[in-house]
Amino acid sequence: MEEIRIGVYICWCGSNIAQLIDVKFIAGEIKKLENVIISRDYKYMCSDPGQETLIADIKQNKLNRIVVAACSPRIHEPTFRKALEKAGLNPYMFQMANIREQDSWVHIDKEYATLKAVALVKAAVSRVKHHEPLNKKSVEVNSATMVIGGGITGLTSALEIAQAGKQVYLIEKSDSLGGITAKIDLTYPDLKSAGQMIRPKISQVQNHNLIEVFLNTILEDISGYVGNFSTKVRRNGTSEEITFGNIIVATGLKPFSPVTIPEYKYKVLPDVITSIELEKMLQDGTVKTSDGSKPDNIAIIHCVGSRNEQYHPYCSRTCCSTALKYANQLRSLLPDAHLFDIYADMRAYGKGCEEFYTNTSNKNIMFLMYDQKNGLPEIRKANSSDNAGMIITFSEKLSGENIEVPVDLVILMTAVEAHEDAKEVARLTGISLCGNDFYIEKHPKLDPVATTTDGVYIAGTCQGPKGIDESIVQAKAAAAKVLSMIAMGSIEIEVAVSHVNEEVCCGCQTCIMVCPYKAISFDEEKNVSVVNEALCKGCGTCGSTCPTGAIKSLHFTDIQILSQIEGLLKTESETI
Amino acid sequence: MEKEKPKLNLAVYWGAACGGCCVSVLDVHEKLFDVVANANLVFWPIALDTKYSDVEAMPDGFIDVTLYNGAIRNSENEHIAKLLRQKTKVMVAYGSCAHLGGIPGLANFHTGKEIFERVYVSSESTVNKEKIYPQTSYKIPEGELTLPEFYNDVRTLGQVVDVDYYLPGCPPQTERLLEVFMAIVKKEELPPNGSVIGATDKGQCDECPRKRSDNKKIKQFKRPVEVIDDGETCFLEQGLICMGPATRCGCGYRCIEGNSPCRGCYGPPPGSPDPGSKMMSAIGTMVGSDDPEEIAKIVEQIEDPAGTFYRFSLPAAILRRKLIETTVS
Amino acid sequence: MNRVDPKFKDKLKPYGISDWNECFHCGNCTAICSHSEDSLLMPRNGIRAIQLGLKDKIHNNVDPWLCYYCGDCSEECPRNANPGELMMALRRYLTTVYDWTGVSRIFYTSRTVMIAAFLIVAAAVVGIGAMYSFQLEPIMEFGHLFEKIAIISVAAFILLPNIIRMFRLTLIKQKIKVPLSTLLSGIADLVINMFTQKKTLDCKENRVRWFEHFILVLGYLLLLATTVFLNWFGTDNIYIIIFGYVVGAITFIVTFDFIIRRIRKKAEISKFSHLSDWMFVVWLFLMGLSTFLIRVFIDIGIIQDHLWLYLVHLIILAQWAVIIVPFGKWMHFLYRSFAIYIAEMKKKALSLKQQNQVTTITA
Amino acid sequence: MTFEPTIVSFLCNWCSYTGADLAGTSRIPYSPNLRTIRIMCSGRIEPTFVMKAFREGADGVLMCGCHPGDCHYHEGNYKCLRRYHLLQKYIVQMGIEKERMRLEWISASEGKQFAALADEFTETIKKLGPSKIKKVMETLT
Repeated sequence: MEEIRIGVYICWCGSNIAQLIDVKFIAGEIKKLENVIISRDYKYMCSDPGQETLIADIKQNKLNRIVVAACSPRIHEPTFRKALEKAGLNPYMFQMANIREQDSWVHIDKEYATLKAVALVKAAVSRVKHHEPLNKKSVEVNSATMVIGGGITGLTSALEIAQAGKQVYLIEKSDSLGGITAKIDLTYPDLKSAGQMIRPKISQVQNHNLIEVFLNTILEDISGYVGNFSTKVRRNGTSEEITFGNIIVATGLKPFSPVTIPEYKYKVLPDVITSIELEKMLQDGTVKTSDGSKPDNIAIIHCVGSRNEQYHPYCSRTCCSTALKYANQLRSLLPDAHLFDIYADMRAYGKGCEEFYTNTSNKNIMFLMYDQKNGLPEIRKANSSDNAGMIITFSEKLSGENIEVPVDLVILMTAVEAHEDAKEVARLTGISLCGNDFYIEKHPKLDPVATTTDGVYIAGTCQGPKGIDESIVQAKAAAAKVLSMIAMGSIEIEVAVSHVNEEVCCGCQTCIMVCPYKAISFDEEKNVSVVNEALCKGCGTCGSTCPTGAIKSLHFTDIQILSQIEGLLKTESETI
Repeated sequence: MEKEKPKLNLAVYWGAACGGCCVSVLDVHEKLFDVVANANLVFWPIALDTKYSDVEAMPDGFIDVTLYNGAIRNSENEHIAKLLRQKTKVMVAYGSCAHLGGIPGLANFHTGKEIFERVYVSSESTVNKEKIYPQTSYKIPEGELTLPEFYNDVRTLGQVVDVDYYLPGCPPQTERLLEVFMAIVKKEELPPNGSVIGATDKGQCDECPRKRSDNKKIKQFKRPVEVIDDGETCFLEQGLICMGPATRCGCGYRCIEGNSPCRGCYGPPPGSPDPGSKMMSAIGTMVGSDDPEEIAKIVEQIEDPAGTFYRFSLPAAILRRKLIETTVS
Repeated sequence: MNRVDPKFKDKLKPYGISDWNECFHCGNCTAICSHSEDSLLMPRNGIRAIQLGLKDKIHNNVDPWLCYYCGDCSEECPRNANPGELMMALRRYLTTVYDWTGVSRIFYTSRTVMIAAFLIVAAAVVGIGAMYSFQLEPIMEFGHLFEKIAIISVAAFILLPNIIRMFRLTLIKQKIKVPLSTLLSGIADLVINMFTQKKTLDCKENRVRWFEHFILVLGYLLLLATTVFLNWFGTDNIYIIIFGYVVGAITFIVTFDFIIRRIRKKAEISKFSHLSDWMFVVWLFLMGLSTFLIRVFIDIGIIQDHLWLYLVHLIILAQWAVIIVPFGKWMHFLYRSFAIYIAEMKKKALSLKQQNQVTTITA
Repeated sequence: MTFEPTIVSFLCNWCSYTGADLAGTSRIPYSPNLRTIRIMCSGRIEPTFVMKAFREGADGVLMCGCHPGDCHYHEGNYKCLRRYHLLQKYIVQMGIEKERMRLEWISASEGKQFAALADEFTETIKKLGPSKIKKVMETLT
């Protein structure tokens, strides 16, 4: 066996690490370890000069294992693996110690932080000794794409991809395309018809020979991996199987139901309606109260279910501008009505929206502010002497007064929620949800439409509340990502998979039961389990389940983890 | 002719053991002649009256093969193990106790003191009002009487001396002994030192006559008396804990053929960092529920996980004894 | 509980700025205002009350009177919402609220009526002149008598009832109980404030304006006294004559300066002029000037040939006494001083109440 | 000197490790006693690792995975949960306080919760005092 020669690099990350952690001390401590040939500290390891130092060291000193103590491996592990490859070393002969996110950024005491960093680096050194080279595998990319969701986002993605000459399968659960956009009258801030925007898109999609639309369809199962997915879809009771290389998830949003907010008496008072119900009225061209009369006083209440820990903590982002849109539309429809806009904060973000707010505020609309901390506005039925159908009472923040607003119609600007199917789709596609059931992107800034599952992209409101314009931006971005993947033709897949030692495996088949990807099958002839490496995603559950010890979770083997534990705990009783 | 070859010097010794291993040696029956034809039995307390002093008198490396059975429980076991190591070329840990600690190893759930207290004072059949315990030395007018020191921990042979080969089993299958013995005699190429011999690398399921599937979700763990065994289905799939998949082959399925689940005396296949944890992990995974409360309920049915998964191997485990306050002083 | 009234702000249009929307309540005006205190309607809070149409809140508060229009808020305002002028407009409005006759509301909201009233008064004076066959002596005698009657009746039928109304709205109706001793102890301050407007000095860089205003008030009141009670036009006392000249000159010189400023629109306070503001300064100027000129004409002995001058003076005087004083801007002289007094009383009443509460708890 | 325990934490890559990273990017301070080993899924955690950590001197062992239903690999966390119950019974048999071992769910968005958990678990272990396992295992008598 060749001699183990380890290079260890402690990154300062400017002052991010070095201001709390004594990087020189760590480098000195690590230098004392067996097999460590080089131990350095450097200002920015991820910088070009940092990587070049690493590469030069590997070549000059015949290093065959590298440890970098820096930020989270979730950020720069790929960077350093590439550097190893450049130096001619297998990229898996590498281990990172996270001394930034999980050390210098969260601790205060310099001594403890440094001791912890030493332990983490020792653990990495101890582990890397047992690393084995793994070889990348390349698979061809199926050029078809499945788009889940037939709203404006899904339609846009589908068209972008089909127009580039690639097959698209568009899956829609309901019986029609268009989603929420088809249900709204005008868009903001331009006050253009949403229908005129969505209808041509729907017909383009329906008539495109490269787009197959599946209406009334649900996904039963998705299997496979990036470049080679397959799914069973069920349409009108019959199941069919389709195969494709990439998935765009555009499951969209669901309006929040305000029945759970007692103050608003939605469904109790007939003239308390939601924004989507008003859209229907606006599409029909008449806004009336439940008894068919023209409302003289109309209130619009913002943040219904948004920015409130009890319902949804987040801002639904589109409601303020939508409310302003309603104010404009109502003003034109009912020039003499008194309009009250009861808001918590006016967040008319986005191009043209602040101007839209300014213009709207000149249209004789009374803007009233409430503070959710002081309770929500309360709607009650009015007395006969009130000269209005209902009374809204609340503490108006800017005047500091408890006030009453007489109204005949109340429009609740309901929050947007993740679609109820979001969880199921996340389970099927293997992507993650944030605390609010919206999908988590791979990186909020650097990779906003990709997910942690390769080949699965997210676009539109399933990722978080946003307007039509931003949804379309994401739809096109996701389509571009897919098209670039198709253009590459083939991709490298996860190699840190499970491996069955056929000399030891006795065929108990426990592993087959636990594999979430059906990647393990039973070879009757040899009486052993067999892992399909393309299907395996490397979770390691089979490795920890195998009673015989025949399954090795590559790159997370028993010996690697046990050595890491040993290294982690070797530092006891040491002090600076 | 074979006779021309010099005979091998063979020793068999028992440490903390039940004697079953020695009996398994006797079980060679008529093949004993083959053994005797090829070997001189120089030391075998169960059958021969050789004294320790005789062994001490032997030159180093005089014994070609020692089959040491039993764990290291007291100073005598340790002393003789070291003595035999000195006198022996090929040291074989024979049987589960020497291999992994075996049944005596379960004593590691207690301290030495606790065991003495139980055996010499509190056991139902004992009357010992003065609470007299065995002493390592006792002076009488005639001189000094000594007894070996009873250790707090049970250890495996490998934890005390270098072991060349491990021949597992409780007791080892006699056929395996013969195969190994004949291999040594015939000077066949032997596996590297430290290997397990007389057993395969595969788990018991490999040739298990019972039918298996991947359906190993267990809603209820049962004791053998609670199951009407159909004689065909995998024990695990019937809710019986069978150590089979985590135990080497070589025993000849003696238990399983007797319709009893494997108890794991042959020890784990190679590559297991701990003799019981892999099976524990597998059994845990088989619990057929996702609900924390139900899981806890099902797990409760496993009466004695440590004793089940480490029945033959506690001293060889990562946690090789129970943590008892008094042991740290 | 205050009920919002979306129509209310429309009612305020005739009193000044009509756009109440610009303000987005950043609070800069309140931060810079020297007179702003917690819970006062200064100026942001006042604007909010208008935006929401909280009528009672506006009626019940004297706060707008505490503003001296230094203009800092308007300069500071990032939205050019002009809070200073909004406060001014509120004062104009409140003037009509306190007026029991409702006449001032008509004058403030209708230019036509106001101009018509001016013309009618002028015609009446000319008519009276005709009655006396345009003889100087009896007309001057009548003029002198009219001055006395006007002062007494305006004070008795307009000023006093309106001040009582102001008290009723801002203190009595709100059930704020102020002990009599407290009420009395504040009177000295009330008088000082009325004649010195010393609170103006709390505003930044306002000394010149304060001085001008101070000597104008003094000049005007003394001119009034000199002409009405010392019979300036008829006296031979050289001291009185000279004194009259001095205070008369002060009156028209200072008001002339005010007029120039309103034309130039440099300072915030001079930028926006409501008709009532113009009327007030121009008429005060004309009064000072005409009074001054009459005495000059008397002294050089040509008054007999210039009866027209006295008639013009009498027209101005009559319009002043019948329209501007009881129903116009003149009242701010009283309302402002009483507002300070009322605000002080409210504050004291509140602190007394708190003290009582504390005592109850400790007892 | 006050007792500063050493705690080994096993965090799954997709939820808990990311959550711990989030605590970092949000600069939420917590006790420095936790030393993390990243695994891809809590389903990879085997009893062996926990035993090893105790054996090598850890005073506590924390395991974290995605919330039930949110596992990146569908249900690895459930497998971890099942083993955890069995393992807990085992370590109690081995004389180890069951409080020294914990399984908790931390999502990628729960940086705050992770920091709170780290502090709270460290407190628990501090109260239990140092673990004697390593010493006992190394003392042969």
